[in-house]
Amino acid sequence: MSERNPCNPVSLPGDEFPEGASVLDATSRRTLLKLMGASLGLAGLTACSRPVENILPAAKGVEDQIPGNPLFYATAMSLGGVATGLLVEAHDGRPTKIEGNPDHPFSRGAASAFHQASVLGLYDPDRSREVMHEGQPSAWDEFAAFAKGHFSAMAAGERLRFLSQTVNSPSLEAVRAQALNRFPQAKWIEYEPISEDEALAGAELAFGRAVRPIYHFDKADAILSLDSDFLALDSQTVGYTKDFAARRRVASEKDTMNRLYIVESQFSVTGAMADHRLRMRSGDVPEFVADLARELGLLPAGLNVLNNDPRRRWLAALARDLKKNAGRSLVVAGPRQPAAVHAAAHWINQALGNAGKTVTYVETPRRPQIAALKELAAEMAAGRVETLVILGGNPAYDAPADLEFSRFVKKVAVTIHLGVERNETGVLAKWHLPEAHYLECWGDARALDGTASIQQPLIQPLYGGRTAVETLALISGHKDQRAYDIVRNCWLAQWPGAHGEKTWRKCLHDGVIPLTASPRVEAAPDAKRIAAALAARRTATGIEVNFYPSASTWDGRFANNGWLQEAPDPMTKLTWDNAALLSPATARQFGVANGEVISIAAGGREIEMPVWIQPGHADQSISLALGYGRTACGHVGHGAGHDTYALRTSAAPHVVAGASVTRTDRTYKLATTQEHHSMEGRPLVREASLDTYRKQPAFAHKPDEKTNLFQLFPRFSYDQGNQWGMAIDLNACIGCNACVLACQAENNIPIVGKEQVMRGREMHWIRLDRYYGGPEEDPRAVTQPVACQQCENAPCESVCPVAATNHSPEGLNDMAYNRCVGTRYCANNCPYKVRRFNFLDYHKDVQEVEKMAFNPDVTVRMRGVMEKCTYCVQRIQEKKIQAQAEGRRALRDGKILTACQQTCPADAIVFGNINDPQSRVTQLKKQNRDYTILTELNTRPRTSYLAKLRNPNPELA
Amino acid sequence: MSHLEDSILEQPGSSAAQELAAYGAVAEFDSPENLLEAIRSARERGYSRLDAFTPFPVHGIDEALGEKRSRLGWIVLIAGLAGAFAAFMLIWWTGAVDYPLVVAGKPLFAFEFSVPVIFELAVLFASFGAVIGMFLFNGLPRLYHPVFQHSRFERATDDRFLLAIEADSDCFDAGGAAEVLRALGGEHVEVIAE
Amino acid sequence: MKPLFSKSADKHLRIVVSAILLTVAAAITLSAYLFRPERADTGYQPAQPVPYSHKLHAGNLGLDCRYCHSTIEQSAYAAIPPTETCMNCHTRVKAESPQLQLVRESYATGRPIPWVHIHKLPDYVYFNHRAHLDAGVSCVTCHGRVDQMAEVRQVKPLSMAWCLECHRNPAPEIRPRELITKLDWVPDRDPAEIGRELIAKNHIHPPTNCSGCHR
Amino acid sequence: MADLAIAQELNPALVLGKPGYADVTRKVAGIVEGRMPRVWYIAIACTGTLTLALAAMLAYLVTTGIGVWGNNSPVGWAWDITNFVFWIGIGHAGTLISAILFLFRQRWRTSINRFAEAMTLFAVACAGIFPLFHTGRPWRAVYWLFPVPNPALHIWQNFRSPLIWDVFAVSTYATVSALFWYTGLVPDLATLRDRAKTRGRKIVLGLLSLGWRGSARHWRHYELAYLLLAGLSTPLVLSVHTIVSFDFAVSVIPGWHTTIFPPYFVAGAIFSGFAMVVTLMVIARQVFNLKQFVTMKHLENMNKVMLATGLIVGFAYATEFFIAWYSGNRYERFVFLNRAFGPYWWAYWTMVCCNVFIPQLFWLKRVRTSVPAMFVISILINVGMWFERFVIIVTSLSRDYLPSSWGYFRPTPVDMLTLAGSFGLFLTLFLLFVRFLPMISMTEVKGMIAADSAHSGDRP
Repeated sequence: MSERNPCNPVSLPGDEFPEGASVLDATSRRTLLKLMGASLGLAGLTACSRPVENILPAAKGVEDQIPGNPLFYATAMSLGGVATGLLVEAHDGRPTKIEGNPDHPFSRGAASAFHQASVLGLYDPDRSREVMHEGQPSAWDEFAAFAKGHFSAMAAGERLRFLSQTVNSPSLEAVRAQALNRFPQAKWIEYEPISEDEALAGAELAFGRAVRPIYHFDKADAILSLDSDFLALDSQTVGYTKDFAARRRVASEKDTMNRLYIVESQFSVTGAMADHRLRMRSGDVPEFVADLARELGLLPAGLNVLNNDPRRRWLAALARDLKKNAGRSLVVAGPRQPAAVHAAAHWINQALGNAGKTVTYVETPRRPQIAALKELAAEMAAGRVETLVILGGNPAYDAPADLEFSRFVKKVAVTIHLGVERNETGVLAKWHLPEAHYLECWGDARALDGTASIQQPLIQPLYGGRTAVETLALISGHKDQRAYDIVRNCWLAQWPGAHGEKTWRKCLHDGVIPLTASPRVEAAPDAKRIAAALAARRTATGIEVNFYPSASTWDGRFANNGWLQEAPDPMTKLTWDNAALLSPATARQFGVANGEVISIAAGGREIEMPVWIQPGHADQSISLALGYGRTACGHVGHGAGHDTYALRTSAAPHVVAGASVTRTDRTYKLATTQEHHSMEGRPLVREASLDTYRKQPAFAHKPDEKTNLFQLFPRFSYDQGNQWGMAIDLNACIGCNACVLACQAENNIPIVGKEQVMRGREMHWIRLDRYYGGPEEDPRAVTQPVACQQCENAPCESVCPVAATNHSPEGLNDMAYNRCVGTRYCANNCPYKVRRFNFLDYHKDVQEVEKMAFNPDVTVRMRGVMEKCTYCVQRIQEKKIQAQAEGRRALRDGKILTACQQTCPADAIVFGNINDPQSRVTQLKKQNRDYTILTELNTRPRTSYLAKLRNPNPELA
Repeated sequence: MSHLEDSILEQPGSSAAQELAAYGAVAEFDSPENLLEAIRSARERGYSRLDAFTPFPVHGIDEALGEKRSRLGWIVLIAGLAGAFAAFMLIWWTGAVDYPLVVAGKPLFAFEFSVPVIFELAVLFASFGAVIGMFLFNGLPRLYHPVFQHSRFERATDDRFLLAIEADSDCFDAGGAAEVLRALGGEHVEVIAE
Repeated sequence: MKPLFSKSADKHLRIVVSAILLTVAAAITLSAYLFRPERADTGYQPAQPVPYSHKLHAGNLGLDCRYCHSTIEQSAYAAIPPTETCMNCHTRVKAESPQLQLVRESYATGRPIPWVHIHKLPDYVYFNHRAHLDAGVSCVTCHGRVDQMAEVRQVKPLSMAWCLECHRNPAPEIRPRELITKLDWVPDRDPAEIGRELIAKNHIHPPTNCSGCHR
Repeated sequence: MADLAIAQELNPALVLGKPGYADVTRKVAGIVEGRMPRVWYIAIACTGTLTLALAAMLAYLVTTGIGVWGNNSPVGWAWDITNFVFWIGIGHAGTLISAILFLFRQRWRTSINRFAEAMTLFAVACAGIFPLFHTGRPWRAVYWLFPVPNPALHIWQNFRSPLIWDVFAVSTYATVSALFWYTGLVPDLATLRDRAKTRGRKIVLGLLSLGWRGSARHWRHYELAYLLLAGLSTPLVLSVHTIVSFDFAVSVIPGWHTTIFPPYFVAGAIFSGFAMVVTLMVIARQVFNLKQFVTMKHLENMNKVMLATGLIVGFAYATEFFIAWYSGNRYERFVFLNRAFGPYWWAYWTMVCCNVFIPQLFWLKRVRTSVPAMFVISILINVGMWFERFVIIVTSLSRDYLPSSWGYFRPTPVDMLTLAGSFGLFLTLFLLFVRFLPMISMTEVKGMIAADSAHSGDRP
């Protein structure tokens, strides 16, 4: 964020640039070279006759823009109605890289995999490119004309309905109010498949009002997660991970760390981090909570389901631990759990005195969505809806199956769909309008606690898309109102007077609007109601099916994003697919193995899914990821995975009980990036309990491990100047894919597709090795990020016949793609297997517009050459040149951040100069948990790991 | 050359002109033993320049002809050393002088990793030395040679053994030489022109 | 038997063989000479859409390089100036000149002028103007006396070997920062000596490892 | 030639029925001068087709990428390098027979050495294809792998890399074998020249034989040159497979990083080389009726060599396991257990059966001297030796240090056609050889006959 700039080049009022001029201008320089360079280099005609190549400077210079130097703009991206503040890097007017905004309370510099990948979404060639009217290409003006006639004719709009995704934009709220003013009878429905309905209901039940809990994991010593994957899929932002990881970081054996208990059915990322994990069908969790309440004395000890159950001991210990840490403990309920569980969680937090300390509450405007959508569906079915305006979202695909949305939508005379892609809903709509991507348009958005940010665009809409705000304005009769003015006026209204403009610019610059967080509210739970609700629950028997968002496609909206599709699921390591996750025991029960297709029936509906056996999954339970099997999402996501919405009903949107499973004789190929899941007793991830660590602080080092091994030749000395190194804290790393995606975006890493992944040819420079330990039925899981270890005695270097890979004086293992002839000997001889080979021309199918996503500072590798992690050498060089220019010889520690380090929500990766005793990396490497893998090979890696710790409850140890 | 043969038959002791122009007298023998026998006696008779043409190397013929051991060995040795030196220079200069690059923390030049290439180039050069040297010593390639004129030369690469008393031997005269060869049991005796 | 070849055959053979060897040797030396970087890569002098003369502007009028190529000190790229820059003067000077027709059009329409790229490096090479100027490498080192060229042509090979020469022995090419755009500068003493002093003073260590230029 | 020098006990089994010099010429040269039997045309039609398939596959490979093969990460080398090592191995028998047996005065080499040398050349030619085409950018590798001065790039090879050693070793070996072969060929070419009927044939052979006239002075240098070449080729042939084995031995990969490799590889090479000689020899012997010169004695000796080298190879397998266990290195232990019982167990046991168990049959004289038996066994041995290379390369790579990166290699049809095609090329060259060049060294056989007769006194 060295140069953030308040004023935005492409937001200058009026269109001086013809549509897409900014695009042409942007592609002109490096990208053009890239395209030519690639082909030239391939043909190897460097010295022969030169093709004439033009340079196209902008006719008019753009203010503050120095060609070749990136600019950074603060903006925000919303996911499930929750915004995260971002900082976007733009090269010559094209956004290329997303970073977290350090000033944003729920980012603090970090960004998730979804955020990282969103930049590719911007350039998706399959995005909606034009207004469609009844399947025919049309134009905005035609729609405007239609809208004018259609809506002005409308009186109070009692047959007009608006359906939008969760609204978290103040300006949209304002315009909505305006619209509902114009059409007082109209109704506005919000729907997203991944909603917080149950949580809201739970709050309603507990407090009698809609409040949202804000957790403060940094203050919690003992945490109980009730089926909540709050570190990954159940949090739409990264703030919680930051807080949680802060309490996992341990400087020495004297330090303390938090303790995490989790009760869950599917083995989640959070589950992998837990110190104690109890696998249990999601449907049994309410019982568990009831018992916990009893154990804590909140409920009269009466009938106790877990009474004579091995889990009894676990429960008791947990209860004591929570009590012991009263005020410093925290109970978190997951979104798939029913209201009662949420209410109980509030109750327990209250009882333990956590409320106001580890958890606070804020007002939320949210209302249960599924109920509202059900109502709308009914009206549509009854033909009481004449005009349906769908602002974003894809109900035809992701609405509960029993509502038969796509059937009833045909009964609506006029459907208008605004969407970034012409998806399943778009093709059904009378009018489809291209929506602007969040990087293309002005807007504003609220974070989890209500903090608002301005969402500023980095580029002109590539396909002339418009925002919900603009469309709504157009509908309610204000033609040509530009989002920029709407948003700006909406905020300036709140800052009257002269300083309004100043505040506006400051907010643009900072990316957060101060004092916009929703006020805290004190709320007391109603014990009686909660107790009653808990008592009312009865555990359903039989097989249960539970639905969870996909780590790649979320609810399906990212299905066409190749980066995310190819990012292996953090736990299953599956790419390009979802599967029916079963525990080994359950798989045995049905007699099925990985890849065999089963048919799952529940509530009169049936789908067929391939099986994937997930060690540690609850028995008698099946987990299905949502967001696959899209039919109208573009060429990348088309046909990836199976649609699980077909099984999801408004009655049981999260957990379906009493499902039945039958085998089919079909099998289905699943592509995974990791075929072996045990460490085979090799000391790769070194792990110990906090106690062990205290007893033997050097546990990470086996006594026989020599770090100074004999070598034939005198050791090459690397004691001059900068010496780059990295330390990765396995205790903080949660194994989300943020670093993988960040690396992909920063280093122009291609996607290879499912078939190539099955052949084992994925190209990720950094991978997350996930190992299971312990019993197959109920294992522990650990993740280890592995990228090039930048060995000082690099085995890859000595075997390269053409010296294409060799060492820099700063200890980097350089890789000169243009020298590589592709013998693959280096990859064979790399003990860490971090080198990646371009077996085919993986950039062949990259379309022009996608090329705009390329980072111009990194060569696009051609077929037949080897590549690997470079410690982001382009960033190192850039900062060194800057420092030299600014007359500073020594680089300040932390000035250079590698892409993976910068985005890591857990701050697990630290890079820096190991020659500087003060640098953070040196400090970490000094710790007694620090170790390198395969030390005995005398490769002397520059990347080292800090051993993993668990903090089990002594009672259960 | 048939007319030549006739001339011999006509007038034993042919003219000086022919002798000057002659390569020598060539006779055919049917076995290595007879060939060796003939060589020995021919030399006893004082003919110093003899040569034999045989389908395979006849054992003991060098001694009989009084040839010294071939000096080819020296050529090969020198070539081999040259190869080794070239390899050493190549590795040392490219790696340690012209573009020093740190590779796997190993030294810029070390004998250890130079051995294979040094050895291979030594063998390569030495082999070329052996083959090229051999052909040069033998004055090959030589497409034309007088002895090819012998009417039955083709048998010399098949199953017969030719003996030539060359014109530049002491006390050579075509007629005499031919006579001697006949006397030694040689058949198809011919005096062959240069 | 009748000899296969005539007496003269060997003479002919020798002639033929030596002729072949000679031609091969000649071919190699010739191509090596013809395609040596100094020759093969230099001398590229395409016609530009607008007959802009550096000789006139930088030479006679003495405009500083940085007036147009304004980014060289802040950016890796020496940006070709936007049409705007030309029009700063040419709205008044030669405002009607037919030669400037294209410039005026571009300014009016906003459509860029298609200048032809001359000093082109392969795509995998990351040359950074800022870093070099900063170290005191003058424009003239790589671009030659542009101020004397009516039509710009490439005068240096810009090959890797050529870059390395300087990266290994930068002293002769290093000059005081303030003189980098003074193409006609003639040092009063041995330039290498000046270079060495500056190198020591400003800690200039040009990289010779791969990632110095290839990323 | 030199082995004439020692008038050792004549073994009549080396040449049958006391042929005269002329008989030798007539028989051997006759093959080249006469028409080829029908089967020859059928054979070359097939092998020619395979050769075209090879060309097609390589073209496809170069234009599309290594991805058309099954290679993956972690298995960066698979059939490509397996085939390379396999063919190089085959290429060892020739030089071995010509050089080492020559130095050891093994007279039985005489009538098979030309044959074996030719085979060496063709095998090396096949081997040479793979190191070039297994690279991702052969159009660069073709000259970047050699120290050709490049004024624009100004960067050199890395002489620490065994692959560069390979480049030098293999190209040297190819060159020296060719010289050796041609040198031996010159006198026979002269014989053919002098028997030639047509003018064109005369001219061509005349040029090829460089005007050889069998002068005593020539033979003097010639024999020494031949001796020296034999002396040079002997360490060379040992060095080549040693260096090939360095490709693996010098790496850090368990199952590769092994000091036993050089002797183990050389033994294996001789093993497979002899097997290939026998396979082809028994056919040629049958088709061209050479029983007179290639006697059972020759074949039996070769089978004995196979038995011996087979035992060495078997011993090497055992030693590997022992050392893996004895080293106490967990990765070493794993890799060998994985070979025998891991996903590639079938490859491993194929190798063991073909290379260790089956050759034991050669202990029996009946098997050793049965043409059909040795034909089958020799083929099986080459199957086994191909699998040996496959096992070493693929199983070691597929499961090395980090279990997360383990993978399984599956060949593609392109892999298979490429291998088949390389056999096509090999056999095509071979068929052309028997068609155009004397497959038995006439000079040497005559020399031997002379020596025999000198001993027994009766005239041929």
